[in-house]
Amino acid sequence: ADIIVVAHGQANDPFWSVVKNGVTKAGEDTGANVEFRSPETFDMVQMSQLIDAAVNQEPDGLVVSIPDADALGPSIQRAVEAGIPVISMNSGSDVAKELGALLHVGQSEFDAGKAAGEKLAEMGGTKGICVNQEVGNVSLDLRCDGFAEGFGQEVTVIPTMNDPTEVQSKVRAALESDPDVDTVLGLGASLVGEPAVEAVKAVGREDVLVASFDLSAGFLQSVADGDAAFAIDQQQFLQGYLPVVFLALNAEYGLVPGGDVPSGPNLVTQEAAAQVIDLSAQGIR
Amino acid sequence: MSAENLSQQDERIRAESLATKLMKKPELGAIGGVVLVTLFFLATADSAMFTLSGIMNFMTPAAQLGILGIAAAMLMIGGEFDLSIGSMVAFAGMVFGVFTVNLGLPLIFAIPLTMAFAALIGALNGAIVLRTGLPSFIVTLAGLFILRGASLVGLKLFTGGSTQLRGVRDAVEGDFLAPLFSGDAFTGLFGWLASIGVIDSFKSGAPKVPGIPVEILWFVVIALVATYILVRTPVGNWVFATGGDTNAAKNSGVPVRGVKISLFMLTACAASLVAIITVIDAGSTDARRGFMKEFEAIITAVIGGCLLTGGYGSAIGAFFGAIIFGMVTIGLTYTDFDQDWFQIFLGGMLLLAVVFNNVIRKRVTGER
Amino acid sequence: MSAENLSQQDERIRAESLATKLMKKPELGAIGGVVLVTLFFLATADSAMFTLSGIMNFMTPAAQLGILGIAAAMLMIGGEFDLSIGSMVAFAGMVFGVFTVNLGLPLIFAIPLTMAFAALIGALNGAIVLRTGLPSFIVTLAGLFILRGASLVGLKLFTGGSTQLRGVRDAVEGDFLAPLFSGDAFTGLFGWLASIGVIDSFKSGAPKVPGIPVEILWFVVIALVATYILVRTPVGNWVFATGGDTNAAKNSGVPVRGVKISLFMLTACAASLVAIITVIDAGSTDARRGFMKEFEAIITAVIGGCLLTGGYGSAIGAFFGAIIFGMVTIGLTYTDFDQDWFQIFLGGMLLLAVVFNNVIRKRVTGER
Amino acid sequence: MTRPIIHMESIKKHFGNVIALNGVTFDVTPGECHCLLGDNGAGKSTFIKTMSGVHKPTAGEIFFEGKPLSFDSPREAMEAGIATVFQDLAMIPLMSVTRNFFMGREPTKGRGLTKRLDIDRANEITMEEMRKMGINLRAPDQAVGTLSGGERQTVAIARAVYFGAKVLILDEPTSALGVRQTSNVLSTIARVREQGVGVVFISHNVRHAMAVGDRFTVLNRGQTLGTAVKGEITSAELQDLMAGGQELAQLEGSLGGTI
Amino acid sequence: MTRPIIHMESIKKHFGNVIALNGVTFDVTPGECHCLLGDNGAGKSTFIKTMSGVHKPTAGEIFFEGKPLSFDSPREAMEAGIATVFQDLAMIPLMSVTRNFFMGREPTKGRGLTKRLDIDRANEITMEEMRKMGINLRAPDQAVGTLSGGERQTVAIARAVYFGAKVLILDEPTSALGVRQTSNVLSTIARVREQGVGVVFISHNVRHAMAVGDRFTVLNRGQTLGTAVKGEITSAELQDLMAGGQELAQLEGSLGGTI
Ligand SMILES: Nc1ncnc2c1ncn2[C@@H]1O[C@H](COP(=O)(O)OP(=O)(O)OP(=O)(O)O)[C@@H](O)[C@H]1O
Ligand SMILES: Nc1ncnc2c1ncn2[C@@H]1O[C@H](COP(=O)(O)OP(=O)(O)OP(=O)(O)O)[C@@H](O)[C@H]1O
Ligand SMILES: [Mg+2]
Ligand SMILES: [Mg+2]
Repeated sequence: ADIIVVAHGQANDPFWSVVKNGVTKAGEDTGANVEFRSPETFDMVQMSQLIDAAVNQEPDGLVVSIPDADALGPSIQRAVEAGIPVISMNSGSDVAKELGALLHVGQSEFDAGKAAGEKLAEMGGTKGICVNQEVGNVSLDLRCDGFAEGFGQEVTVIPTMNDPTEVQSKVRAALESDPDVDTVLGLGASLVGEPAVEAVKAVGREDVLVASFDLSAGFLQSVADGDAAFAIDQQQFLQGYLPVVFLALNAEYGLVPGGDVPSGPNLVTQEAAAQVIDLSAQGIR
Repeated sequence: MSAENLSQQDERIRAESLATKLMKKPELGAIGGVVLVTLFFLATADSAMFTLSGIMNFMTPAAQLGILGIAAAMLMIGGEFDLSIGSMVAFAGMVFGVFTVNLGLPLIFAIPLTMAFAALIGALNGAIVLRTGLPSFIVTLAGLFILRGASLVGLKLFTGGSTQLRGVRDAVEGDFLAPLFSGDAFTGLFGWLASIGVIDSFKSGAPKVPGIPVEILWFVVIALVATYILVRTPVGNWVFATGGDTNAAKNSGVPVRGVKISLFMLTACAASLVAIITVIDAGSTDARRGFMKEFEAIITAVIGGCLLTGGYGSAIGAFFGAIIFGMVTIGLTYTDFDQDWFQIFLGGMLLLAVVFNNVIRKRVTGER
Repeated sequence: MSAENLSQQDERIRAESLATKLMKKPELGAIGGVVLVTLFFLATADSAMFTLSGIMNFMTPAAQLGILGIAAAMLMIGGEFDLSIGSMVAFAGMVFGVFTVNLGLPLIFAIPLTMAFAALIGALNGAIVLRTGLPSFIVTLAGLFILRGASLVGLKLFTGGSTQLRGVRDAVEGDFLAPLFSGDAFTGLFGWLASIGVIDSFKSGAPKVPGIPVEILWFVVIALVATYILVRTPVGNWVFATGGDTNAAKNSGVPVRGVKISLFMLTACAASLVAIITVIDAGSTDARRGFMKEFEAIITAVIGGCLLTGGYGSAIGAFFGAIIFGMVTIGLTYTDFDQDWFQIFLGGMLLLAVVFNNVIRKRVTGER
Repeated sequence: MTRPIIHMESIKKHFGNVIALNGVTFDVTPGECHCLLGDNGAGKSTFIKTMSGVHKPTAGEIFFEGKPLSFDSPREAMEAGIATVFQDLAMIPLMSVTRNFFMGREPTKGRGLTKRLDIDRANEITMEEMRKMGINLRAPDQAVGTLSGGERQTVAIARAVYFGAKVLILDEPTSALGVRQTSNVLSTIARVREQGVGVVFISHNVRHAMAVGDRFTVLNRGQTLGTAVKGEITSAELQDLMAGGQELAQLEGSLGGTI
Repeated sequence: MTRPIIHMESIKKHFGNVIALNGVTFDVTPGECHCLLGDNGAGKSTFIKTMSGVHKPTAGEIFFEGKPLSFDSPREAMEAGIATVFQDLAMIPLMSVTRNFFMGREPTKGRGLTKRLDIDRANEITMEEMRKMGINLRAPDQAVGTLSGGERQTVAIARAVYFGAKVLILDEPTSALGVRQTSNVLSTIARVREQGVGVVFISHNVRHAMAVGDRFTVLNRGQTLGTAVKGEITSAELQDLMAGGQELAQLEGSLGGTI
């Protein structure tokens, strides 16, 4: 079977590279011919064109992430009209059915942020910052919004560029200029989580809670060592793996699960961290 | 005056083949690259790529990029850069979204107002460049950040906190101007062609290609108009002169200030045209629209033969440059290459296409 | 020759104040901007920004950017661009990581090998530019994509699937060269200063600022060396000549090919120096390191007064340009402004700083 | 004497701390050729640039046809009827000869939206005007950057003459020209002068100046040394003045007085 | 006659479809000044550019001191002892006079890592050499772009003379110079020639050519019209040849034969 995956995150993004690894693994396991495609930046216009390109090749199944239902809707509907089974993953759980997708595998970004916020508030956080390395990327913005809602206290979004040194300096600046800040949530483990831990160390404030979305071996090590609170894992390997398997089975036997599959959120805390470090280093978690 | 009236034919000119004459034109320099890239994909890509729907599929992004690229090429010929056009796509998209969704204006007002807004900002860019004498690179770089930030702030303000503004498609539904800026043209024709089986259709009977996406028409028309202006009007001459040597142009009586400001307004308007088309098509806009497009527009112009130093280039070159870029970025999805290799491939193809142009041109014109 | 021996003092020269003489130097052009930005933050930012630790905090990213910016400035003076340095940071980081972690080489081999690798690619860039006669913009743009893609492919290959290669810190731990490329310098001095209370310390007694991050020292040293080379050596003269007018320089006997290739090698080496420092500091490297840094490096050089057309600029200018850029990006976090306004602010401050430089310079030198 | 077209009064021009002109007075009347002479660096080019709107004088007044006036741009000066051949020629190397020739004043045909460059007529005029000056161009679409030094200079002169209206300013127009082209340019000057145009002619060649000049003003180190009328001054005297009163190097072959 | 330093045999040079040189033969011996004359666009500059390594000839042979040779770059020609003043001067407007003067051949002091530009000596030499040519520079660090046309040309000449070794090629060196500077340049040519340097001198001024030339070669439309030795030819004949045998325009003031 030919299965094409179109995602909004790039192959060199640590999070999405794990999704891609899941896709590849599923291809190997099922014998399906899978392709992973993504635009070069968070670009909904280009992504819709990639979906169109996929539809033109008339694959046996199409997997898409849907961060912007308005922009991607027509292309997805075109796929459905063309008789291609579509499964959505990662984002878009609320619109998947409407657009004609068979089911959704993933986690709502907003809910994940909310779960993290609730946990951090419970751990004693009173004033938080949400470090966003790609402001305007709707799925990242939703994480911060969810965090603000779940946290229930004051939350400031700190926009940064894509550079760990700069992230570290900015987190330091935020902590130094406002001593009340006691909670840091990063939206990416290696790019934000790790430098944030360094920044907290540099200002000498052991009381600051650091949590981060997604996993990286370095950040998990910090969690295991007690330098960071937890990592929010949506087991994105599943988001790549399951839809491909489902579609492969669908192509072969016409099988399809009855409902959405929530892949997360799953908070990785100190106890669990050590076990997943190795898997993370291999790009599986 | 000497009484002689030498034969027009100079003995110091060798005969020149038609191929040479054509290749000397910068307009045609980029064609070699298009041919090379096409051949490459014919050999490696899924045959779906060169079906009608496949062609429309890669021409659509090429067209959107090309509209920016042609404007950027004209500005570059005039000796300046505009790094703010990518952000302008987001900003104009936001403004347009607010006009249509929040204020509920019909397109006949929303579009000219958006354009006017953009042109104003373009003129401001130009005025700052001229007034301060700073390089436009740095002035429009500030514009890049400011407009991107303003889009974010504006979107949050008008949507009540989100960075995405939705509902544009509904808002413009049924507007008599909408078909000019969204969807496909010649749908009737294509439906008929499908019904008689000339073009492919889905199982449902709908044609696979419902029509020509309007941006492709805009792209072609803009390329033709820009070429006409550059090659056949006094203004075109002024653009070349201004970019070739601002001082010499000014001393020869070219109104360089006017030329530069108009060009900045032009790029801003091109950006807002792309914004309007993509926003209506997508039905939504967000704060990252047009990210890095300024860069891609410049790439397009350079692939098409424009000199970064100004004074040389063509709109048709940028036209082919955009097609090369669009074909390479979308083409990979039709091949079996792993996505991880995408960037290596993109870089390699760009370089190959440009080197190829160059080799062909030198071979044909006999330059050393 | 005429017997006259006119008084050296020409009656057609007016006296010139020291300020004028200084401001005429491009080296000092960017100082005005630094002063302006400093004043702005003194007025608006939390006082923590200008404590010792606050200064180190914004100087660290400024230093990393500045190392690239100075190299980019030299290349720009020589008339070329290198858009591949950002990707080169990722690529050299990957190569360095593989040498230290996978192959377990000590730094004394790993660093020169990484540099040699980078220099080779730089030389290749230069050779392609010279050989094909294409603009370096387009050649190194291909490099940007190719190196970025190669980092991804390489990282996945060497880590078995992850985009992050870790364990570098452990691998270089205890290496005698490590203190040169990571951590802080003068820690003893700072510890002593803290113990006598000259600088702040934590409750634990450790100084708040353990020392000067090594990248800042590299930054200062490179700025000085680059300035010396540009201003005081024949090679510097060749760089200016090559960028000012390649043809005239070649006709005057300047080895322009050698100059250009060396400059491309230099930018590649600067990128790999930054890669080595950041990789050891972070202990890991990933496929997105250095993203957009080529762009920021060019911005830095232009803020510092380099002309995009080549032949004019300075290393000290890029030095101050990097400090302005670092201060502005980090500074806003110290203020009470809404962070959504970050980009608007960044753009506005950049523009203001550069305009201010310009106004000051014109006022002082009396240019029209 | 008729009323001067342009009268420049005590013009000063400073560049930063360099004083290029320190009070120069000069005028040109219709139908005369007024030669501006002087040593290298005397300020001749700077002076005519203030006349043609390129520089704004630091001090001093300009009267155009009796009215005080200051040109804000070369375009304004051109529209007032001043055509200039600058020493650096003001040409764009990458553009074709025709496009340079008509730069800023392109001939058009059609009207409204179809108004466009009349490229055929432009080519024809260019070839014709160049031929009048003694240069047979190979093709009007050759890039100016590939022309020889003299061919390039001829384009600039032909352009100024073609568009010249009231005043024609020529800054060392014959410096790179061959004998035939030089004699054409000089006779062209004589011709337009007869048509009532005022000509300002800068040259280092005393013979050329004497051949067509009616009045001679000599600049030295940014100041006027004085103005002489034709017939009141000999070649040798003029040459002495131009050299700034300093003796000339001795040459074995000897140049017989005038260089 | 002594053996020529450079002998160029049947040189052809094409630019795309333009034939600039169509078989030119030329040589220069030590201690002579060989003038290259001809109409605008005859190919003089192109010819000397093939001599100084800028262009590679399309066909033809170059012998340097008897050995067949082809320079791959101007630097090689320079190292072989050929110094050239190009018609476009080959100077960088944004750089200072001194830096232009020594471009590519900078004087240094110190050794090893402390080897650096000897900027003081360079400044001194520049000022001194310029003064010898009759130009008193205001300051050696003035940008060349702000010099007057003649000042700029003088820098190029002074540079070539200062570094000149075996052959000195001057392409219309005096075109923008004042009378004093011209006489200095001509006497400089006479001086270096006496020192055994071979000089190639291009000029449109018959008087200048006659004053210093030993032999005269005239080019016309890319071909040699012939070579004459001093004394065998009169000014008027030479001028006729230079004009390509076409009659000159008539001037009311008349130029008395030679322009
Ligand atoms: N932009 C400038 N900045 C500084 N000095 C300048 C500038 N322009 C001209 N000068 C100086 O002003 C003086 C006069 O220059 P100008 O070009 O007017 O001389 P000129 O009489 O035309 O000489 P030539 O006969 O050599 O062309 C020169 O010494 C020159 O160095
Ligand atoms: N790069 C080039 N491409 C095309 N044609 C060229 C090029 N360079 C020179 N030519 C042509 O070759 C001919 C000879 O030019 P060259 O510069 O050698 O003339 P010249 O004898 O030096 O004339 P002048 O006395 O005016 O300086 C000219 O007609 C010119 O147009
Ligand atoms: Mg002058
Ligand atoms: Mg010549």
